[in-house]
Amino acid sequence: MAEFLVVAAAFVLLTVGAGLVRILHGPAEADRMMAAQLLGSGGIAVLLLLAVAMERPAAVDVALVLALLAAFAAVAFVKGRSPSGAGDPEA
Amino acid sequence: MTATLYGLTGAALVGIGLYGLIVRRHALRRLLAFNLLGSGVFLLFGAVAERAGPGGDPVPHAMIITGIVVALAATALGVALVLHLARETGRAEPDPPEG
Amino acid sequence: MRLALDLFTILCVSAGGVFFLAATIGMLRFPDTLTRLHALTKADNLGLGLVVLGLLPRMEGVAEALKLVGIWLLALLAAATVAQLVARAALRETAGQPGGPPR
Amino acid sequence: MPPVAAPEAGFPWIVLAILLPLAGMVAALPLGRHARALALLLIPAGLVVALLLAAQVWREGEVTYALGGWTPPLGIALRADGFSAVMVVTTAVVLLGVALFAQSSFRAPPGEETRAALLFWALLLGLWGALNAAFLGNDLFNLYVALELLTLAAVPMASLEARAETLAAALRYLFFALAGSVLYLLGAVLLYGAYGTLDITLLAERAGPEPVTWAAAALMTAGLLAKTALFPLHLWLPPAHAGAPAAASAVLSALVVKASFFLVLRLWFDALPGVMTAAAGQLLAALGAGAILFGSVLALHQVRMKLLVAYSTVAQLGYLFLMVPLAGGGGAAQPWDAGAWSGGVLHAVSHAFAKAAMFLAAGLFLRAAGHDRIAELRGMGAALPMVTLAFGLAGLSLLGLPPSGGFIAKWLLLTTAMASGQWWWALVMFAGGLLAAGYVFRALTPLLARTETPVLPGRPVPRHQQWAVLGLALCSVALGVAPLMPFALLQVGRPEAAEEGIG
Amino acid sequence: MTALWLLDLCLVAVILAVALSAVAARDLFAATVFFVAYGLLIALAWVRLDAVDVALAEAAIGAGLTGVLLLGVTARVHMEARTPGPGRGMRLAIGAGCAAVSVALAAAVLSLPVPAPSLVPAVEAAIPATGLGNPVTAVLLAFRGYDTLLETLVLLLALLGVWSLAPDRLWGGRPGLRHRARPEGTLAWLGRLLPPIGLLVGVYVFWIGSDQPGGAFQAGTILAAVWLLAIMAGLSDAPPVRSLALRLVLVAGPVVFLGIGTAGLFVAGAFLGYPPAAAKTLIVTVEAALTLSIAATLALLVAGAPERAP
Repeated sequence: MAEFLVVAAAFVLLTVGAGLVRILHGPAEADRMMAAQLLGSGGIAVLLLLAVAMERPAAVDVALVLALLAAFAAVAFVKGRSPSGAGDPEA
Repeated sequence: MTATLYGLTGAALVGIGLYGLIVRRHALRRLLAFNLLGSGVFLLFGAVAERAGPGGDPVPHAMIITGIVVALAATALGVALVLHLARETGRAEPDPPEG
Repeated sequence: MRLALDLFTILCVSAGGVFFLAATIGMLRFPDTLTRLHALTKADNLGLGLVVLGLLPRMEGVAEALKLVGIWLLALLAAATVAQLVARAALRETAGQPGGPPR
Repeated sequence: MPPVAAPEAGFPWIVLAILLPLAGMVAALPLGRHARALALLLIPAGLVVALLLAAQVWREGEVTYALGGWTPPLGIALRADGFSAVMVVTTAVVLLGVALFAQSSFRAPPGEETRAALLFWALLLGLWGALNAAFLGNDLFNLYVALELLTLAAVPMASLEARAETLAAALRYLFFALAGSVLYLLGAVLLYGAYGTLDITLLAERAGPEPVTWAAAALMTAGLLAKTALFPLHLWLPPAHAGAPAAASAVLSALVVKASFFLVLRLWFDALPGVMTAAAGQLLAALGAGAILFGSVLALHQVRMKLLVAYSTVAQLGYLFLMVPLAGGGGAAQPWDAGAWSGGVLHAVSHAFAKAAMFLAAGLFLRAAGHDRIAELRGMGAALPMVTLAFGLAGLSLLGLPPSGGFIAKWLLLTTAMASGQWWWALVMFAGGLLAAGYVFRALTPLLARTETPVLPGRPVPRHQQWAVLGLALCSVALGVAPLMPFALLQVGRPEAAEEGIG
Repeated sequence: MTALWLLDLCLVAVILAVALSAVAARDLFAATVFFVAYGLLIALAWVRLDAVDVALAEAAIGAGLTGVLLLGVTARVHMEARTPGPGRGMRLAIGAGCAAVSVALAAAVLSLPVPAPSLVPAVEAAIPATGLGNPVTAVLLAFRGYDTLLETLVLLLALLGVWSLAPDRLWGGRPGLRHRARPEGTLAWLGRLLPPIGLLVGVYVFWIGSDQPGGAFQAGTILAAVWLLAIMAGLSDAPPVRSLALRLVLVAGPVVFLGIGTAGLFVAGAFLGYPPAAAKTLIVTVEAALTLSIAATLALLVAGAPERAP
């Protein structure tokens, strides 16, 4: 079973890793941002799979932190693009 | 085996970071490169710790945490300097215009 | 019983992997920023959800299992808000360009 | 391993020497406008602690202290030998001079807190603590943290005036310093991987001449050289040091660059003795020679006084590295090692006093004249005779003319170069002395020029500032008159075999 | 297990590709996003290297702070470097030099001795005296507590350095700009929902730190991140730097650490020593104060220099 979970983790990692090509191509900054966002979700999945496969329950906590902070980079990004860098991004 | 693989990755990252730090002119790019370089060093240290056996050597782990936090502090100071330099001069490069 | 459990995990995790693949393909192949965004958030949340579902029976206690569900909920929350916010940013970024979002 | 109580009976002055400034830095923030008073209280106290530590080293020999009672390799040890004691005392004396100088320039109006006043004193205390931590640490990783502490105190000091050019200079300084620490850390990582410890004393027992050790030593040395601004990694120094307020320049140029130089010697002579090859020592000295010649020539061409003084730092740092092959870096112990060691360290100390005096003097000329263009400072000598005298006395030390600490230092290096048959370094020193004469006189000539009408300072220059400058310059001269005590102290912790070579 | 090898190879390949792209990408923004992705991947690598404590720190810093710090600033500075970098030939030469450094390091890694020297036995022998179960926390707070003390001072000095860039007339004012968001909008909603959860996670990570991976640095980083989120959502504001309360929070960790360390001089025979009976209580006390100070310091480091008049 552990073998399967690890292979699944490798598959997810390679898949979302391939998605990072979007960061290079863009064209919109939003596109680049979303590729990193996908990597975040994939990274959480990989961590959970590894936590079970390697029997490291503490790795779940790493996934928890990543999930908690998953939105932060994107929030900083939209904030940076809002008027004067501090205004309402939904205006 | 795992330790060696990540150790070699760390070695490669050091080269990549060093290249960026020397070649790039934009200060933010240099800060990114510095962080890559530092992260390569930490990874190498992690590989050294992992060689100690299952669970790894906790002493390097503690040192790496210290190093990561120090690098963050230095990056924050660097970013603040870049921001103010850009505000004063409109440029984000510390080098004189002719290079 | 164990076999059934293993089968459940394998099925869920594999399905989750397929959704991650779908999300990536969508992000790489779809024609414009907004559709890419749409495909991405839907697919990767389902992917993570299925992985979590497949791993749930393997957790050691209820607390651990709840933590896993919590992680998925947090990821859902992040994805939903990020999609909202980034979509607006994308609209603003491409607004000045005639002919819709660039390729 | 249960916690072991620290073995020594004496009072832990070594801990207090680090603690006092760092606790002061922490307290400065909530104290706000009282930070200056706190610093002015702590610096003399710190000098007393430094002297007591030096006395302890003098009486009892090397002092070590296992922090928390955890002995190395698990814990971290502090260690003070003669060299560290001398550097700690030097630091305290220079800081006392700088503090006397700065107490009126970084002073907030009563009841108010200003940015520059609070931050100058807080950064100064932090910088002082970092220096002492670097001089007294005996663990290579801990020294990395101390170096970062030093960098993060020094860089804001350099940009305290926050003008565009000082911001750019500070940013470049930051990049060099960060790259330097990372390379240093990389070498330390390799040493840990090879020997399982970063304690300097234990490494000296365990490390052998192997490729891993060479790689580590090369990386660490390169990193430290970047922080010391040794030619050809000196580009960051002149703008950073010249752009800072005078009191900050003095500290940066006199002390901060010495910390990484100190660690080069720690690494080569204490942590990895017998690992360095003779060729490596010659290479280091060759870079030093490059610094002497190149830095001096550039100093000769400067139009502004502060830049001239800064380039002279680049040159004078070169001498420090000449001592490496002369003091037996990469070879068997020789009778002249002790002489070269004393000469090198004495140079570091006398340059600290001289350079602090020169930067402060340059700052006063700048204040009095409103600019520091050398050619237009004509007649300033008559207006500020004490400051000009101090500048000249400090210049003596840079030239290596008697009576001055610089003279004894250079003479010791010169004689050991001849004794060891490395006459080419003697030639470099000779040429460096001539060039130094050139740039010191170039700065002095307009100051001493007689003008038709007496020049009056545009802004009054407080007496106490002039006294601080003169005091520091006199320290560098005094070292040439009474050098015997430091000589014997310096040998504490050095290999016994080398002692007979003094004199 | 060969499957793990496969995973390691994939992970290493993606890490190297992302690092190369972060250096090579033309666009500054793309390079920054690559770097954010890189931080995430490195957290995975730490799990594979059995360093979950480091993985937690890297995850919190990489996902929470570095992203906010760097992405926030890309919008505020010029994107392009105006000075030309070194020419093609020079770049090749530099690249060759850097590759040589990597090769030499790789050779050094391969030549490290077997069995590897380590301090694992020393830590195992000494950890009972601390009462802790997590060896990394024992190293950080007890065996090498002096490093940690200096590190907290590094953070404090960095913050002073950032503040030193404020114009004189704005000294004492609030850092950064006042952030705004529509009260009923998505961002404000997120800003109200996440901080309580983050507080919970932060306290949890701090609390388990004495026996499991976690501790003051990880917890402090998480708390800093959620505070920054509340600031960006316009729900909270950075306090003015002249505030005495703020300054006391900033120095609380170092002060408590220094105080207990000095007390060790008298009760445990050495500076930074703990009497074994009270070791765990004292360490947790120091950690609690450190968590608070680290959280405040890191958040303000990201917030930047004072930009609004007091």
